[in-house]
Amino acid sequence: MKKLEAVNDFVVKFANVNGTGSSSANALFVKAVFRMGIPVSPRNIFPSNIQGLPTWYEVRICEKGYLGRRGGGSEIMVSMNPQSIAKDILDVTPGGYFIYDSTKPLDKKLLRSDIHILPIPLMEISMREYTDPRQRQLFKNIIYVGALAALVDIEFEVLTGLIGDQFKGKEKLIAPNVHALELGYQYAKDHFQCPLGLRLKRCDKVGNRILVDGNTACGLGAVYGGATVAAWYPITPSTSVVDAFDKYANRLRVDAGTGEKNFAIMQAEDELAAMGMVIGANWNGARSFTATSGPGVSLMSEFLGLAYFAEIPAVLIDVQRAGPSTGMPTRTQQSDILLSAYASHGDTKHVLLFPATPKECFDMTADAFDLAEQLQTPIIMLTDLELGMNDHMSPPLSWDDKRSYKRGKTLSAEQLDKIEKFGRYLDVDGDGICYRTIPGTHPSKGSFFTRGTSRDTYAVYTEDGDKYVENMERLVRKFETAKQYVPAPELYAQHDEAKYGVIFFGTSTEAAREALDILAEEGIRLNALRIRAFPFNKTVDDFIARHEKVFVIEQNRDAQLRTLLMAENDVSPLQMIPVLNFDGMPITAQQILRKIRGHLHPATVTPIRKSV
Amino acid sequence: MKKLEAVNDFVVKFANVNGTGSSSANALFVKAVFRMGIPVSPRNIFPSNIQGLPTWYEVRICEKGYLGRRGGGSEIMVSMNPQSIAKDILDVTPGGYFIYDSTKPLDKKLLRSDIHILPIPLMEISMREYTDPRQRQLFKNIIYVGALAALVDIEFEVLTGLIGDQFKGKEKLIAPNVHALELGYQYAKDHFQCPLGLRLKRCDKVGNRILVDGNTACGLGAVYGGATVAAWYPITPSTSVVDAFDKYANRLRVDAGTGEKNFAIMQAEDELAAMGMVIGANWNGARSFTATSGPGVSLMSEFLGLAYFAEIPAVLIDVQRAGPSTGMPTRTQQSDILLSAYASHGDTKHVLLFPATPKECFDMTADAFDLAEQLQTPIIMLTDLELGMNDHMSPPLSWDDKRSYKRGKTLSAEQLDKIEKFGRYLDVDGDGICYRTIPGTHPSKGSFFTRGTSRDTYAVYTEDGDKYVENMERLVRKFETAKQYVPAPELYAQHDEAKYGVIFFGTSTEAAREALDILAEEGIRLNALRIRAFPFNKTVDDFIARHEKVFVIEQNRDAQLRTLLMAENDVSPLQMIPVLNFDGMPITAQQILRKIRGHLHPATVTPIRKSV
Amino acid sequence: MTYVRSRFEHPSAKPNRLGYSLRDYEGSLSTLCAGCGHDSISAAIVRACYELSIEPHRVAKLSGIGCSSKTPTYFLGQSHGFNSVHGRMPSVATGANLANRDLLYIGVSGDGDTASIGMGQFAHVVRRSLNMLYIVENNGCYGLTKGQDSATADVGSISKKGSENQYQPMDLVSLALQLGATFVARSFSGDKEQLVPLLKAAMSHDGFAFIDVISPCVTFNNHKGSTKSYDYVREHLEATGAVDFVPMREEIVTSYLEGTTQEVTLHDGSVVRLQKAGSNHDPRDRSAALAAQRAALKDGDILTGLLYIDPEAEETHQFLNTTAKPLNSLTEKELCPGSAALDRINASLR
Amino acid sequence: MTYVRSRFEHPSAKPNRLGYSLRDYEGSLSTLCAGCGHDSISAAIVRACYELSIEPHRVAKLSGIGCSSKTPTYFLGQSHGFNSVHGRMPSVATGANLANRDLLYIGVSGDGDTASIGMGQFAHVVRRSLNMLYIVENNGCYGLTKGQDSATADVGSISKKGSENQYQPMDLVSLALQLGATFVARSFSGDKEQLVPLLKAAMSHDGFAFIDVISPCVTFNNHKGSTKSYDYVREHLEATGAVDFVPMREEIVTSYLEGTTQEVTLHDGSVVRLQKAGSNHDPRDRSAALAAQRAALKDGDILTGLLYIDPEAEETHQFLNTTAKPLNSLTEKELCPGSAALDRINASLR
Ligand SMILES: Cc1ncc(C[n+]2csc(CCOP(=O)(O)OP(=O)(O)O)c2C)c(N)n1
Ligand SMILES: Cc1ncc(C[n+]2csc(CCOP(=O)(O)OP(=O)(O)O)c2C)c(N)n1
Ligand code: SF4
Ligand code: SF4
Ligand SMILES: [Mg+2]
Ligand SMILES: [Mg+2]
Repeated sequence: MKKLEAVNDFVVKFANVNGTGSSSANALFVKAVFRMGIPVSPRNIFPSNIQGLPTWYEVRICEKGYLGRRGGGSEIMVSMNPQSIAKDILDVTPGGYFIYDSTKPLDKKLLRSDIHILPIPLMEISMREYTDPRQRQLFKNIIYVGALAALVDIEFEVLTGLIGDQFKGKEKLIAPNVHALELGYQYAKDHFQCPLGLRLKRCDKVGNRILVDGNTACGLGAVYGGATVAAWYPITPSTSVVDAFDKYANRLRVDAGTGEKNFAIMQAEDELAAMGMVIGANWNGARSFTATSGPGVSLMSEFLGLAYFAEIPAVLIDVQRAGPSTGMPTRTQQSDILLSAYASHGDTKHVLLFPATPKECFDMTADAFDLAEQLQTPIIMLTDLELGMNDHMSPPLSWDDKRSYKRGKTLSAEQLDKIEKFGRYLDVDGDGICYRTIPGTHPSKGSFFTRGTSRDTYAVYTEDGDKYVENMERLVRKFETAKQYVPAPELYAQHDEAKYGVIFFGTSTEAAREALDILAEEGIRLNALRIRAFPFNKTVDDFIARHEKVFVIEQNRDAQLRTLLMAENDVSPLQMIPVLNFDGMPITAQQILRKIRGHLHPATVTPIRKSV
Repeated sequence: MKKLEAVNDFVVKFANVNGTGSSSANALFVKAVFRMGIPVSPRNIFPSNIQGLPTWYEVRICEKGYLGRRGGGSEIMVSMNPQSIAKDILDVTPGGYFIYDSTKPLDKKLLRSDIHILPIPLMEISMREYTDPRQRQLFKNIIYVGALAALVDIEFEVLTGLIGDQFKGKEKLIAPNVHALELGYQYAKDHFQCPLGLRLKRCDKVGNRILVDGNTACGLGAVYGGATVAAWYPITPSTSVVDAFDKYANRLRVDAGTGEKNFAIMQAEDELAAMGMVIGANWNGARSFTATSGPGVSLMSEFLGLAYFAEIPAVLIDVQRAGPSTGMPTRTQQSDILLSAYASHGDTKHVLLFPATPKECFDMTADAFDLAEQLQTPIIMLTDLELGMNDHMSPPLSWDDKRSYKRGKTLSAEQLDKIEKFGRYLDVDGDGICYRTIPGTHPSKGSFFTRGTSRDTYAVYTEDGDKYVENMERLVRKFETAKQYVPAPELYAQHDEAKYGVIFFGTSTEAAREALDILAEEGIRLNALRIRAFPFNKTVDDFIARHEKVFVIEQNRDAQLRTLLMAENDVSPLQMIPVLNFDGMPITAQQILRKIRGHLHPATVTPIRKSV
Repeated sequence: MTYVRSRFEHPSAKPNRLGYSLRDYEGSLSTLCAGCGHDSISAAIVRACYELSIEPHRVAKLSGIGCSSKTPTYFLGQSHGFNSVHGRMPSVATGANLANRDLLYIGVSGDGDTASIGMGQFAHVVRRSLNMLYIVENNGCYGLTKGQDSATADVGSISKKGSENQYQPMDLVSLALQLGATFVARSFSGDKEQLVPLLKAAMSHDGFAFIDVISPCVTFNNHKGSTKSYDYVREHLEATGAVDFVPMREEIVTSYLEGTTQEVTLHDGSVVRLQKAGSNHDPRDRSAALAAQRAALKDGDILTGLLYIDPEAEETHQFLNTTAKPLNSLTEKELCPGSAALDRINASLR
Repeated sequence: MTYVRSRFEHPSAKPNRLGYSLRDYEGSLSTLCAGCGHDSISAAIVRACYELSIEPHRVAKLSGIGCSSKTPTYFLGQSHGFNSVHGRMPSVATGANLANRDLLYIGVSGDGDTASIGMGQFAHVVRRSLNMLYIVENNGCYGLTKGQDSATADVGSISKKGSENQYQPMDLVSLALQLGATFVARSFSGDKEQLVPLLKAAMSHDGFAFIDVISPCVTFNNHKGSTKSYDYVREHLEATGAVDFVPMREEIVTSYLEGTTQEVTLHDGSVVRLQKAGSNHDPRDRSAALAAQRAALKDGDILTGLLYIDPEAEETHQFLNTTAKPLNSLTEKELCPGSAALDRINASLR
């Protein structure tokens, strides 16, 4: 039978039961690959449930360094879940390997002749070795990692090294874990011909990169960006943003002597309250943020309109999940774009940021606080479950110690003393951004009344149409100004002859890069641009103008970014071809290729129902 | 000095103090003009406050029958408010008339030589005649109506007739009111040369039309449309919708014998709850609606997404006001379009209706209940303060007694008996609309679990990407189907040679009609289309395609309908020229003309700050 | 995920008065954690409906979002259910009830769903005294989002992460009493002998019936230091006295000693019998109930059982004076005033 | 619109300890209806701040939406104010307070703003015992939207339109007590002798201070049949006894007869002195306060005065253990851990 051969280029999938502690074992495997200098990208595919349902961990190993989801079947399946075994065995690519716990016999009907079945009596081994039921459960997982080490040739000392790091402080746990690894390793050596055709080989493609999830990076970005008030309400997949802020703030922001905290975290009663707190804190001069997901953004709509109109800074991190409504809470999507751009009634527009890597999650979160205070408006960062909850190889996080926080046009008592008459909504500089004051700054100057109703340049309530229009047009001016402040788009290799351009953003980036390289190898050269923020600046206009047609890659049904490009930059819809995937799984290079090829040579298109 | 001359074509403006009972007197004047067969359109310009602030009542009299706001100054100003007198006197067109209460002398500094000042000691007269302070206040208003009758030649018996109708049942109030009218009439006759150059003359341009506000018509539409559950939360300018439903339901829907009601009105604790109740009631088979304004729609966003995804009928009447946030609560705008079309996170789209007259408010409200049940989705009607809270001349309301309610695909117990296996989300007919069941219908068949999470065609929870996509694509199909159900656009005189088209909707209609006529007189012929619903059907595509350029007339800052046309119908932005007014006052023909002319002969454009 | 079916099920389950067996009241397999208190409550609901011989299709199940709010899928599979959005079940239930006053409405919520995001709607559905049974499956935490403290967490209770809650708990029982609920009880998922009769009494109550059931979260809030763990709750239970529900149809068999019991007769003639116990108070006295509850909280006791009942309670439809026929059954005939009436209205507008 | 300035103003107003005159505490002209109770409350706030010699710019005024919520424009013109959105003032106040613990936060709301749309946020700001003064200007209706019943309207109260309210009222005082507010009082806009000292005591209280002030809406709810009209309220007033507030600085001059008064000393050493009256209870006893309030409601009495105070109250910042310096005053120096720490974190992620 066919036997797959590959070095540093295959997919391993772990099928586990939710809540059985398999995740740390799987992470151990990934970290080992990572430490062998081999690019790796793991993905958790988990249910919206706490315990007992099937969950998968899909690990792509790719020396070429493509970190997007590859799609297709898996070359190696580690099947630890009787519930899903039938489905899982079908997922294996012909010639691939199916590892399962042979403590219970495998149902003959499930057998496939075109793949290699590798039985390992995991539970049996672990029952033999351990007495405590919890340990039996946990070590069973470590044992299969040991077996994999032998099967795909993981350097054993890398694994033991990882165990060492993991249990610093709890040294007595090291030995039993290493033992468990050896049990698996030994069993594989004894029963199978190791290594398999699919194997790992140390290389140097990782560099100084780190392995971290986007939400952790956001939390850290908030710590470094000077956030002092975090108000939130738990919701998947955003919860770990505030968890990370909590963890690192407690580590880095607590007075060693007094134990007093230089930050406040408030779990609100709901998302409306969370956004209200963020607005109240920013109004009062503290950098404050919240993190949520789609349903939360919907609930924050009214408050977002208030912050836009009353011009109060606010930072909102939306870790997007598959909507509408409760939708698929544990699947990924980029489908809150229109809601976020236009949130709230009346004429409103909000600044959006689109991070693509954990490093950008860190940088953009920190930047968001500067932007919010400079532009005096809400900044909404649109990340997603794929970026936020999965580990990604990312450039290391960095901070310039000379950097100081940009607090925008905020008047001090001294400045107020110099001012004749303070007008909160006076456009002194012509950039649409006015000067604000923080409560308590000055005994007799600079106080004003903040409101969601229309008011004149001195913040006095008015129903005068002219004054209202003047103010609304200034807000448009401010939004124009914002284009110079927000992160510029990233341009990729530009070929003068290219008729087609490709636009993508956020977590479509890796898949898009891969697709473009493949096309380039076929001699099809496309120009590419990655959008990093809204409002879009001139570079985006020029890029689109330069091309006959532009493919816009998104992970939603309605091509929301494309709509935004039309609405805001007067681009013709006919010029923009949507490339979409919205099944809740991260988009793949193959999906992108199929769509682009289909357009380039319509002949060869085969109508697709959906993703590989 | 110049003396304005005009018959049945001028503007009278009343400047009153909020909460002094002037409105009924002003309405009396308008009704009199109306009964003289002369087209009239009154507008209340009131503050967001209960008592004491300036309020204006602007009455346009126009034999030609243009009912939109004319704009410009007023030919006759009835100045009853010392607070605003300085502003009001400036509002008078040169050669026009300024009527004021001369009980207190007029500040000499305010005098203008280019207008006619008509002093009437109103308070003095009323003090002399009446003792009760409340009466003095009220009759003072009636007295100036009497004076106007003499000045502009209102048929006195029309006025007495109106008084008679108004006080049916309270006959003893008739005499004093008529007396008050006579006092004013006599005073004017004695002191001024009556009638003025500006006068009324009975004609026959009213026909069988009625004078009613849009909100009342909506309330009636809900009664006739079979609404049984109204859930709402008070907010200007939508409150009178439910007030009207309440009034007429109590008149027409109460069992004479038992006094039991065939309807339930629930004042909710907020808009989230109101929409929740509407969804619960519709889910349970009752026709239910709510009415609100912008802030309420923002708060309903999450629930609207649930109704879209779980496919539950709902009727929402959004009486738009000037946003963003609390904005100008007593001014008009059409600025909730994008919010309403895409309300909620994830990929969502909602059906919108755009009424332009009270009759359409009635018809579309009634239709909305059919549409909601046929399409199993929320129907959002976008009316506004101008249409909802002002009286308009409208074709009479009509109802076909043979009409029966279209309940859509709802299965009865009998039908369920015939069905093999019921699948709530099975697209049996291929139109994207599935069959639903109402709780309690059948002892053993048809029950299912409604949820906002993804589910298969049998309403069973699933996280399967293919099933999710299949469902989302069906919803797109359903939205396509909707195009055949929603009210078709209205086409106006079509000239084959016309290069330009004009698109408008809702309360821009009258002003647009007027502008088009004026252009036609100048020999500039434009084709026009009035949008009545979203999704837009083919007629709209064709209309736009037929023209080089299309002017899109809207009352918001960001040209929201234009955005929707691009996003949904792939129209090029460059083909659509925004014609906007968003100062909170209804758009005028002059504002439209200025913009269109400016485009047709760019030479002659004078840059404008804003409306006449 | 509990592979075993509801603990109460045994083949012996004979058909009830309507011929339905216990199984007819069950739902699909639970996907909750093995041992989750919520599953026991689902089982108790199944049992109560079975014993009351309720027609499954005449019940509507409503919930918000959370592990607790998932449970309506796990009972009464032949009833329509509505898993709405987080914290908003009360409004959806209100609309549903207005549409059809003839069904039995069972609302299931969690402490997060009700005491945090749902506090406003909870307070108002109580105020309207909607005719429904409102169950809070109270585990003092947000189970589905992995165990954060909820607003019912007690001061000093230690979360699984080890942090100590600082904020005073919202006692939903006291609040329901304060807000005027006409049937208020607290129970424990581990005590089916008490829970089943309480549910039966609540389902038979015309008006707003509230039951706060302490229901331990075995995964995130069942550890030492938690005041919502099985152990802690068992140690601090204090019952107001056994509850016994006697449907109108059955005549009373078991006899009690003079003066040891107290009986409350409901609209439909069925009887709630309470056995007197130490801490007993008159369940018709709201002030006494509030006082008893405050006293128990002071002593750190968990007072369970029927705390208050108003057998004469009025409900929303009486306030609104709506017709006896379900509004959702009315047709054009009853609802549309017709063109003649409209012409009269037109005339009045000229 | 009240053309006259706050009733309390008279030229005699001499500068206070800080040299501010009464006028320094006033705001812009009120646009409320002449005679609206809310204007009297604004005047009382002006007076209280003046007498306490509070620095105007160290006060932050917050409100929701409504006639009542407009009033912050009409007092303390030299303080920053925030007229937020309907029912959400508590969350905005919470954020503001977290940002700077050193200002005095005065929240003004209405019965609609708090008891209807704001019920959830109200309950939770109480639960967190945020250090603020929360005033509800309670007129039993929605003034700004023309007089619909609010959730505090009493059963049987007749609206201006003539309809009779069916739903039980939410008694915000009882709820605040139930939810753990550490300072709870009720007063009447017409009784400045009581209101001013109450406000002063509340402003001096560290923790959540709640005052529900019955404040008649002369335009929509001051007619016969309304239970929130000036006449009705005056007829049903029942005071817990006069309140007297003595700031720490002033020593106590007026002497009272033995046993006729009761004194509570606050954090800052100032003293709240209550003169005993008939219906008196120990204001440190929450249960007694709840009972007294229930009793009053039963008898249809409106119990005013200081109902409860906990002089040892703790507030949010203590729960959170935040630094004594206002968070909004911290800079990069205190807030940014710097690159070295980040490198260590990077290392831990390899
Ligand atoms: C608007 C919104 N915010 C947040 C969430 C995330 N969420 C799901 S369940 C839940 C809390 C559930 O707690 P509880 O009601 O106590 O139920 P339990 O899981 O403890 O039974 C939260 C916050 C959501 N689904 N919707
Ligand atoms: C979200 C939202 N819903 C509704 C309104 C309309 N509204 C303005 S004030 C108000 C009620 C005010 O009542 P209350 O708080 O008692 O203040 P009062 O005017 O009686 O002093 C309402 C419903 C609004 N502004 N925002
Ligand atoms: S997480 Fe807790 S509440 Fe949720 S199912 Fe598991 S045990 Fe029950
Ligand atoms: S309407 Fe009522 S509450 Fe509002 S200002 Fe007038 S009197 Fe006061
Ligand atoms: Mg819970
Ligand atoms: Mg009020």
